[in-house]
Order: sequence, then structure tokens, then C-alpha cells
Amino acid sequence: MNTSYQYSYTNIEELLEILVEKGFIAPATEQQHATVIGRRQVQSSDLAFVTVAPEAARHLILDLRDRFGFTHLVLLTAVDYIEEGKFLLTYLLHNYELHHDIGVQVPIGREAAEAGASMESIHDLWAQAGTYQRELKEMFGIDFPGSPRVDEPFILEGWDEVPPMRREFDTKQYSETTYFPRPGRSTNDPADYMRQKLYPKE
Amino acid sequence: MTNAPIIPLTDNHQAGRRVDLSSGKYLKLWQGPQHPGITGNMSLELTVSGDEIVDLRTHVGYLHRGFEKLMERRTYIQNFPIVCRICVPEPDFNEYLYAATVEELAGIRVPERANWLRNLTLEMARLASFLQWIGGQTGAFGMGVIGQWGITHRDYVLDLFEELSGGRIYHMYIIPGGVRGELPEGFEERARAVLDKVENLLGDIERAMFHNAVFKDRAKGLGVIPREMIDSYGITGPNARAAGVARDVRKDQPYLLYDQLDFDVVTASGSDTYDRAWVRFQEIHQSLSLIRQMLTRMPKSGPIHTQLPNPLHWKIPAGQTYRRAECTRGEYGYYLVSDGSGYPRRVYVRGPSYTHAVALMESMAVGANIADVAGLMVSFHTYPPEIER
Amino acid sequence: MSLKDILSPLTVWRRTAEKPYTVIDPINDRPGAARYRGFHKNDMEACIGCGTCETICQNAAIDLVPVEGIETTNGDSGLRPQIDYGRCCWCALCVDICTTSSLTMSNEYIWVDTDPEVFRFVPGAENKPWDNSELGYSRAEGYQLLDPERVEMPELEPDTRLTSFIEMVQGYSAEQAKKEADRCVECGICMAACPAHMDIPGYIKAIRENDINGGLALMYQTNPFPASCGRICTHRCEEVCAINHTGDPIAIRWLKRYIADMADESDYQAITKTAEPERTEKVAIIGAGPGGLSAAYYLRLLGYQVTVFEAQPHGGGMLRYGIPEYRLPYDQLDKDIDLVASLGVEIKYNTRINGLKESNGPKESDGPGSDGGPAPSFEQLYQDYDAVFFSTGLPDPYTLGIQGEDHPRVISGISILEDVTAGKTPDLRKSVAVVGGGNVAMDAARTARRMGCEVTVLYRRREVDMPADEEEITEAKEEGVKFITQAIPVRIEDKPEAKGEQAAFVWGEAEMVDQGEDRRPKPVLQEDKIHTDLFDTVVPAIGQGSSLDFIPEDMAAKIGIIKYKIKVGLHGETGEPKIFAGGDISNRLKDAISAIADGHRAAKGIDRYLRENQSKKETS
Amino acid sequence: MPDTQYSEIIDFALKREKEAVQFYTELEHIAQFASQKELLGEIKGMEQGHVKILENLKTKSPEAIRVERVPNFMASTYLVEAQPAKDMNYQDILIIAMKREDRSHALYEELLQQTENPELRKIFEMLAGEESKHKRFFEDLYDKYVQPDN
Repeated sequence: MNTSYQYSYTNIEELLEILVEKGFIAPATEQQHATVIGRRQVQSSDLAFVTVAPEAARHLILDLRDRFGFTHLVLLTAVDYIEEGKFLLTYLLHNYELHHDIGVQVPIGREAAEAGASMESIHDLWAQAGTYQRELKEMFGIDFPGSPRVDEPFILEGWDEVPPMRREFDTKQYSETTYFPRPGRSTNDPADYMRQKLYPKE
Repeated sequence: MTNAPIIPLTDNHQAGRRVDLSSGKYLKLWQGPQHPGITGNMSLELTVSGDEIVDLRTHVGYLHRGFEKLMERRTYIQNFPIVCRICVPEPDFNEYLYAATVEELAGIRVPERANWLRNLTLEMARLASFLQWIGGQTGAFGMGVIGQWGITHRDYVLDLFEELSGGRIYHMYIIPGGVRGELPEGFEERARAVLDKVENLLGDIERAMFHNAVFKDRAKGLGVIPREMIDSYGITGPNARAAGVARDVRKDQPYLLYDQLDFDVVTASGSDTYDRAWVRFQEIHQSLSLIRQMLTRMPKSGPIHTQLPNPLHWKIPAGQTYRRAECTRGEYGYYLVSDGSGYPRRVYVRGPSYTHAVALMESMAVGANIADVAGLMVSFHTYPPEIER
Repeated sequence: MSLKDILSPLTVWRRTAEKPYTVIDPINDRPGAARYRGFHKNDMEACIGCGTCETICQNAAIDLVPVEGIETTNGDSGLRPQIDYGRCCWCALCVDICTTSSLTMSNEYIWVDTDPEVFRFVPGAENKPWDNSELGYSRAEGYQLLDPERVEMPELEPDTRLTSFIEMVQGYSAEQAKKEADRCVECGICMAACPAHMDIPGYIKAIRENDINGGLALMYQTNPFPASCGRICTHRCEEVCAINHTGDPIAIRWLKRYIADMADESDYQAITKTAEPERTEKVAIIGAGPGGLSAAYYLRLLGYQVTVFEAQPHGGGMLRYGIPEYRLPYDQLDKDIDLVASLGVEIKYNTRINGLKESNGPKESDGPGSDGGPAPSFEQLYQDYDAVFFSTGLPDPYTLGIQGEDHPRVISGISILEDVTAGKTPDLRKSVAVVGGGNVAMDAARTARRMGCEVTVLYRRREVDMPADEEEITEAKEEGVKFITQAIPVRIEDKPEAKGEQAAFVWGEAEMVDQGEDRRPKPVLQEDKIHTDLFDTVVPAIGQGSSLDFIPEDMAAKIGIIKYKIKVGLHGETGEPKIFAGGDISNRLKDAISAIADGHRAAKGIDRYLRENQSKKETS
Repeated sequence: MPDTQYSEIIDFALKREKEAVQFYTELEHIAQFASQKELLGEIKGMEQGHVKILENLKTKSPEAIRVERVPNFMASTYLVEAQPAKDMNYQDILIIAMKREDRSHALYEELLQQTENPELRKIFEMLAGEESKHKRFFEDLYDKYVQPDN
């Protein structure tokens, strides 16, 4: 039981019920696709994921931090659902009193209008969020307007290709066109090779 | 000496921008990318006034290998040999967490003895990593001799890894389903001998490092992390415990067999470089004890691996999970997303250095002395390879 | 600053007197640990070049290359892994997954050379100092990536089996089939061993992906008898299966059966859509066994007008008359045959082709043509059709050739099986001796068990020499068939007291005489160890011969017959361009799948012949 | 050993082989079907080959003779002699051939027993060996094609 926060709950299911009451997520319990808003998924007794709309995310995250005790931002990253034209941001928050994790998941359009994919920044909620957001800008092309140094290269320098963590960036193709293969490499498929050797004319 | 309050990054950022380099009052200095500590390649861009740092920017990218991306085009079994390469001094946490997340989504149970062997290697990895850190911490303060002892004793631990797993650095021992080999004949005796040797060294280290006027003078009061910064900066592990925050995944969310083992969560209150070092030093003792307990209590036989589906066309049900473990630097975690195919949809590796070496370092260095930057960096015990995965 | 903090560090000065920790000469003095993952070794004899190491290598460091001195043979691709040490990360997954356990690692880890090219090498093919190293990494006990155990096939219990002719093998469930299909490593080594070269990895993959339709279509590309072969195939593929080297081979035959069982009618119809435009040429096929119907199927798909002539009242040949119903139920065989017929292949049953030019009418022994008219002669078919394919098999049982074999209580194995198929009850009585160790002998013995007889199998050689499938022997034993091996038939006597109702079977014990490495040991009768046993029935099942009497002499000379076998080319061509042959009368393997393959190849040969004929006509 | 004796023995053997050729020629006439004729033709061809070998021996000295003995596996001992008939099958023809070779072998063995002359013995041994080799050849065919399952 976390006592020092406004909302007390003892297990993940209870937490989700409160989130339903507060209107953050839908009551539906069936397993839907991860990018569907309102989806909830209890992975284990200490880990759940909820999917909310971009507009609701910051509010929910702030509530979880200040009213439910999820004070630790474990990670912030994205999954590219290219076939749906969406990224799914995951804010993983941890409650140090109950040792629960909740993943707040936010689908955002991969290429929203002119500005490109973007999301509200949370650098003012956790100081290290700025680093995550800088990396997401660089690796996925997701913008977080107002986040410190968000436009500065983080890992890549002088990169002018597609943001490399996007699914359409093909590492193998890139490597094949950028570098040269080692000469002297060629292989054979056993079945094909045996056909040529043992029954070429059949 | 800094005793920085919470400085939101925006402010820090603006403070940096206010520096007018043309005024002649400031100098730019680059430290790295060749190992500012001894733990990996990254560089620090210092703006100094005299020998005092007024601004610091971290630069990573010298080690980027794109593991997370590479993993998306490799099968679940093919990823097993590459995860260990994310963190050189402590590869085993990657192996364990990757296996644990895959097993969770695939619904695979690991035999008990395999869990003991996994736990043993994780604690051995902790020991090796801390011994290496001693090398970095003392070396950064000009006490390289002590560092050599640490590095040498780490090598004895690596000898044990070599005979257990067949590799010194990249063990590739923990594989989805279990582990890849039994303890070799006579391993327990040799392991105990190494533990005794390390324990013997620790006495000397305590006298030569912690009761050393030079070390005390330089480390005490350096890089004090205030309690308020712990959550805001996502600080975990010994860095948090030295600030009196008793958090340890091994106790909080026990994994493997930690709930059956006897150990203490070591804390301190000073939250400076000296206290962080002291916490780590105490944890080496804890680690020795944990390894001894495991050697004694581990079942002497039993299966070490569960038969997996054929790894060549192994598909894992769609789902996502996050699992964490306490490595020497704090919370190490794997976030795995499966879309039901034979390849992971996304693997995110959360290394503690990600926050400790970038946002935290940038804040903590302001006001420090140039000569202390390396010591400060090592006091966060950061490994750049896990920043850029 | 306390004085203690100044003095304390000095107490450790004794360490300066310690010997250096570093090894002075690591190159010579420091061997890797006993299971060190060092340079690769490969046992070239054990390796079969399956390429699973290449598949699992996440660095793409392995290529499969031909190696001098390694031949491509049945069960060995002749390729060997070449490793590029510019890419290898020494993870040893290749060792872990190696199907033959031939690939291992030594504990050597130092190799210095100025030429980078040498670090791309074929372990085992090029002599390396570590080739004979005993230490190094190999797969640990209790850890394996590939499941060595086959999913068990549900079968009727032996007691239940004996009560009827119901199919004893019950077939995999979807879950079982997928689990078994999962074990396949898709190396494709099996494809060369299959006489029909079926795309085995392909249809097994279809099972994994739940694509029954796709799997069925793949099977029909090379074999129009999936339901039958899925039950009784001699599965030469399984013998060479890569997994067979360290575990049970993939149950390829049962997986084939699974697809055939799962496929419904619409799946079957989807296959027939591949038929090409109609052609006017007519092809006659003699024999509706697997060879003839396979040829008919593929010829019909190519658009030819096909007529099949069959002496028996039903199709399937030995599949029907030689194999008992508990192994291959008639409805399953009919399913295969009906699909061929449904394409528009005309099958004339009860039509025995006769050989004598001068007598076009049916002989006494021949049945009438199914259209009521007289059965045509071979000569007629030759005249009336554009091509003839014959696959008439080996219908005539050979006798034991010993004295007293004309005893009334001697009945051949084949005639028992034929009788049961025809719905007749063979007159077996109680105690039955079956002579022979092949599949026909097993079938006859197990059939007799199902008719309530006490059965003893007598075989000239040892059990390991028996040509019958291992599982047939095992199952026969389970069903209570007794075996006497190294028993050579001497003669059959009629004991006066038995009055022709019982046969006294006289046999002698055999001694196995070694004949050198390349020949199997020979059984030699020990004339001082002769036994006589009384049986109600003695059933010889030692071999069968062809019956080629229907081929007129002048035609035979052109076709080419050697030692009662038809001499054919790769595509069933005989010496007479218009005539093709296949199946047991021409091939060495004498099983259904070989006949099916012969039929398929002959269809290609006939197609080529007819197309060449057509273009000749057009150009002239 | 006088040359006459040597060539007499060879002539005797030659006569037997020629009789064999004659025998198979007659069988060919009796046979009704092409497959029978083909096999009989092949066996006849083999006997003709033996005739040639013996003719070559006539011009050679007895010292040049190599003796090759093949163990008797008695594979055809208990088989019943088949009678030449127009519907002979593969099995029948092979039995006829085996029995013929067996008899020839027995004859030379008999002659071998009756003489003490080492050179004569050598010739008989050679001839007996040849016949048993022929028999063995047919036995192998019989094993492989007629009773593969026995």
C-alpha cells in the first residue's frame, strides 16, 4: 500500500480500475493491438501497460508520478509500427514503494502533417528525459518541441539518411551499398548442390 | 566544490550559452574520447575558467554499433551471442535479461540448477566489474598501483569465467532455456581460492585507498548528489545508495535466487565520491559472501537447460515485457516487444550509465576542478557502451 | 587529515616484493581452458554438409563450399563449412546446433599470419595444428538446441490390432504434426534420397505455417500418391535425415500423411487447376499401379489423352494387392486414385494386355476388356496410340525351389494378401510358417495373425539383414509373431499321419560366413543341424518376378530386356522410341515411391518425345 | 606331364563347355518369350566365353595356370532341378544354370580325387574352381533377384 500519495492502491488491477474511473483508459479488458487507445495489458503482477491518446499522456504521467507514486522514469522509447503508420512511445514508470511498473504507451502518427512526428516533452518532469527525447529525435525522427538540445546530434554525427531506428531503414542494404563485401565468399545450398551433382537431368 | 541543487537541464543549457568564448576568460578543453575514465570511449567537452569548469557537454557515439537495430533482423537465438557485447565489463547481465524477457514471453521455465548457475555468474560478473572499477577510480586520482591490483584480481575471476563458459570477456553462457554448461570439475575449490585471494586484497585496498589521506582529500565532498536529484535524474544503484536511498533490485524485486540468499543493502549518507566508492567497496564484500553462499547451497546436479522449440524457426507470441536486474552500476533492464514473428519487434536496453554519464555528469561537473573530472566520472561508474547500445 | 591516513597506505608496501602477476610469455605458456571456444575443428567424415551451421550463424561467417576429396553422395551434400574469421565471433552456436556433432572447437586461440586470406578456411580440410587438440568447446551434456526426440505416433495397442484390419497408425494431431515439423532444419539433404525428389523441407514448412493447401500442392508436384505414401513409403529420406545422426529422424512420412489427411476436397481440386491446354496425342499406359498412375497424372496435366489398362478389378497395383489394409486402408488409396481419374484419365479395369499378335481375343486366363470388348494386344496399343508406357511390376511370386513345395499346404504370401484384398478368406488354419524376411513376409505374417493364426517367421540370415522395414519387424513382434533366424529351408515333407493336412517343414541352421568388407555375410547350411517342424500352412514370401509375356518377341528385342528387367533410360525410354517403361520391372529399388518417380520421369520423357515428333511433322 | 595328356584334358573340358553352349541354344528354342531368350542368350554367351578361355589355355604351358578356388556355400544344393519348359521363368533358368555348373564342378572334383599327378591335379583344381566360380555367379544372381527377401 502506498500511503504517501493521493491515490492508494495495492495491486496493478486496482491501479487500472482507478485509471478507468478517472477516464484515462477504457474498461475493456480484451487484448487489443498495442496501438489501440484505451488498451490495457497486465503482463504480470508487477507490470502493466496502458495505451492512451497523445493529448492525455502528459496528464496521466504526471498523475502517476505525483499521485500514485511512480517517481522513477525507467525508460522512454518508441516502437515503430510502420505498417500502421504509427510510432508507439513507451514511458515506463516505476513505483519504488510497491515495486510496480506501468508502461504508458502513446501512439503517434509517424509523419504527422508538416512538422513530422512529434510529442509533448516531459523534460521538466524528469531531468534525464531530455536525453531520451534527444535520442528519439535522432533515431526515430520524433520531435519533442522545447526539449533541451533536442536538435543536437546525440550519437550520430553528419547522418543524413532516414533516422536509423525506423523500420524502413535497412541496415543490411545500407551496409551492402556503403561498404564492399570481402572477396572470395560464395556459398551453396545443399539441396541445390546435390541436385546438380546427383540428378542434374531429371 | 559544487554542491549543486537540482538544475533543470534547460537552465544549465542556458548557463552554457551565456559563456562568451571570445571574452578571453574561458577555454574549451576536450577530454576523451580515449577513455576519460577507463571504462569506454566518450568525450567530455569542458568550458573552463582557470581550472574551474563552467560548462560541460558530453559526447557519445564513438562506440555506436546499433545493437538494438541489429537485433530486429536476427532470430531470437541469433541475438543471444550479440547482447553480451553491449557492456564489456559486465556482459552477463545482458545475457540474463535478454534470456529472461524472451523466456517470459515464450512461456519457458528454466530448470532450477540453471537459475543457480545464472545467479552465480551474475555475482561473479559483479565482482569482476567492481575490481575493474577500483582500477579506474584509483587510477583517476593518480594511484595507479592500487588499480593494477584490482585489474589483476579481476583477471583471476575471468579465469573462472573462461573455464566455465569458454570465454573470458564474452561469456555467452546464459542462453534462453538455461545455461550452456555445467561447472567444470574442481571449479568450486578454484573459485573459493580466488575469493580468498580477493578478500585478502580487500584489506590492503581498504588501508591503501580508503585510509589514504590523498584519496580522502580528493574524493570527499566531490560530486555530492543531493537526495532530490535521485528521482529526477533516474539515479540507481550505488550512486543512489551512497545518498542514503536504499534501493536494490535484488531486494526490491528479487530475481533468480536472491530471495534465498543472505546479503545487505549497503548505504551511506555523504553521497560524494568517497561514499560512493565506500558503498562499492562494501558491496565487493557482499558479493564474495553471496558467491560463497551459492557455491555451498547450489544443488550438485540437475538439468541445466530446457529443450527449446527449434531455434531456426522459433516464433514467440506477441507481447511485451520489461525485466530489470541490479548490476554494479544500478538498474539494468531489457524491454522486449514481440509481434509474434521469429524476430523481435523491438529490444530496448536500459543501461544505468545512460542517465549517470550524460544528464547527471553534465550537471555535476559544473564548478568542479579539471583534475577531478575523471575521478568524478568514474565515481558514477559509467560504461559508455551501454549508452549507445 | 589524520596521521593514520598517512601511515595506513604504507602498510601495504609488502606487495612490492610480490612476483609479477603477468604471464611472461603468453604465446607459449597459456593454453586456453578445457572448454575454451577457440579455433574450429570439423570431423570431415562425420560432417554431411547440411549447412545448419551456416543458417544459425548470426554473423554470416560460414559458407558451404565443395572440398576436394569429398564426394556428393546419398546423405552427404559433399559441401563443408568454410569459416571467415574476419566475421566469426566465436559464439559456438554452430557447434551447438551441428546435426552430426562433427563441428567442435579447440582451445587454441593464437594464430598469426600476414596474409588475411588464410583466415577464411575450411576446418578439417586444411591441416591445422589444433586439428587433433582434445580440449576445447563442444556441446555440453544436457544442453541441445535441436530436439532429438520424435513426436510419438499414436498407434493402436497390439491386442486391439489383432482383432481387425483397422489402420493401426492413427495419425498426428495438428499440434503433434507442428511439433514434429518444427524439428526440421530445412537442409534438404533428404530430397536427393527421395526417388521422387519431393520438396520435403517445403511441405514440412507448410505444416509449420498451417498451409495445408500449399503443402498438398507441393507434394503433388512430384507425387500424386500422398495419402498412400504418407502411410507406406519406404522413407529413404528419413534414413539420411540430418537429425538422424544424433536423434530420431524427422517423421517425414507421417508429416506427409498429415497433410493428405487434413486436406479436404477443395484443396485437392485446387491442384487440378494447373492442367495445361488439351493435346490430341493419345498415350496408353499398362498397369494402374503407382508407376502407371503417376505417369497418367503428369501426362494428363500436360494435356494428353491418357488410357490406363489394368488387369485387376481395382487400381493401385501392389499398394492394393500387396499391402494389407491395416497399413494402407483402401479408401485412402482410392482417394489418391480418384484424383488421377477425376482429371479425365480413363482407367480400363479387368483388362489384361496379351502378347500374342495372332490372338487378339481374350485368352482363357484374361478378363474381358472393361468395355466388354476383347482386351487389346500390346501390338495394338503400339499401333493405336502415340506412345505406350508400361509399368506392370513384379506380380509372380518365386517359389522356394525346394523339394516338396507342391504340397497342398504351401500358399504363397502374395496370394494370401491378394485374397484378403479381394474379400476372400485364405485357408490358413492354425499354425503358419512364413518363409522370408521382407515386407511381404511381414505383411503375410501379420495378416495371418489377424486371422487368428500362430505365426512363425523363418529367415535365412540374421535379423539385421532383414530387408523389411525395422518398424514392420518391431510391430510384427509386438503382435506376437515368432521369429527364427538363420533358418535355411531344406525341403517340405508330407508326414503320412498328417494325410496332406499338415506340411513338415525341414530346415537347417545357418552359419554366417564372412565374405569380406564389401559383401554381406553369407548364410551356409550346417547339414548336421536340421530341424523338422509341422505346420498347417507354409507361406513362402521370398521374392517376386516380372511377367513380361505380353511383349511380343520382335518388340521385346527392340525394347531391350536384360535378365527379366526392362532396360530404360533416365526418362523411361526403352530401345523403341515410342515405348517407355518404369516401376519394379525396371528400377533397382522396387518400391512405390521409385515407381511414382519413374512414372513422373516417363511422363516428361513421353512429353518430350511427342513434342519432338510434332515439330518434326510440322517442319517436314 | 606329357603334352598329350594336358591337351586331352583341356579338350575334354572344351567339349563340356561346347555342350553347354549347345544346351542353352536348345533351351532358347524351347523358350517362348523374349525375356527368357534374352537371359538364355546371355548365359550362352558366358559359356562361349569359357570356350575361348580354354582354347587359349591350349597354347599355354600348364605352369601358367592360375588356380582360384571359391568356397561352396551350398546355396543351390537343396534346390530342385527345374525342367526345361517353354514357360521357364528367371528362377527356373537360374536353377538350371546353377545345377549344371554344380555338376561340372563335382565332375572335376571327382577327377581331382582320382589322380596323384600334381600337374593334373592343378588343372583339375583350376577347372573345378572355374566351375564353382560360375556357379557362385548364378547363386549371387539368384540371391539378389529371385529371393531378395530370403
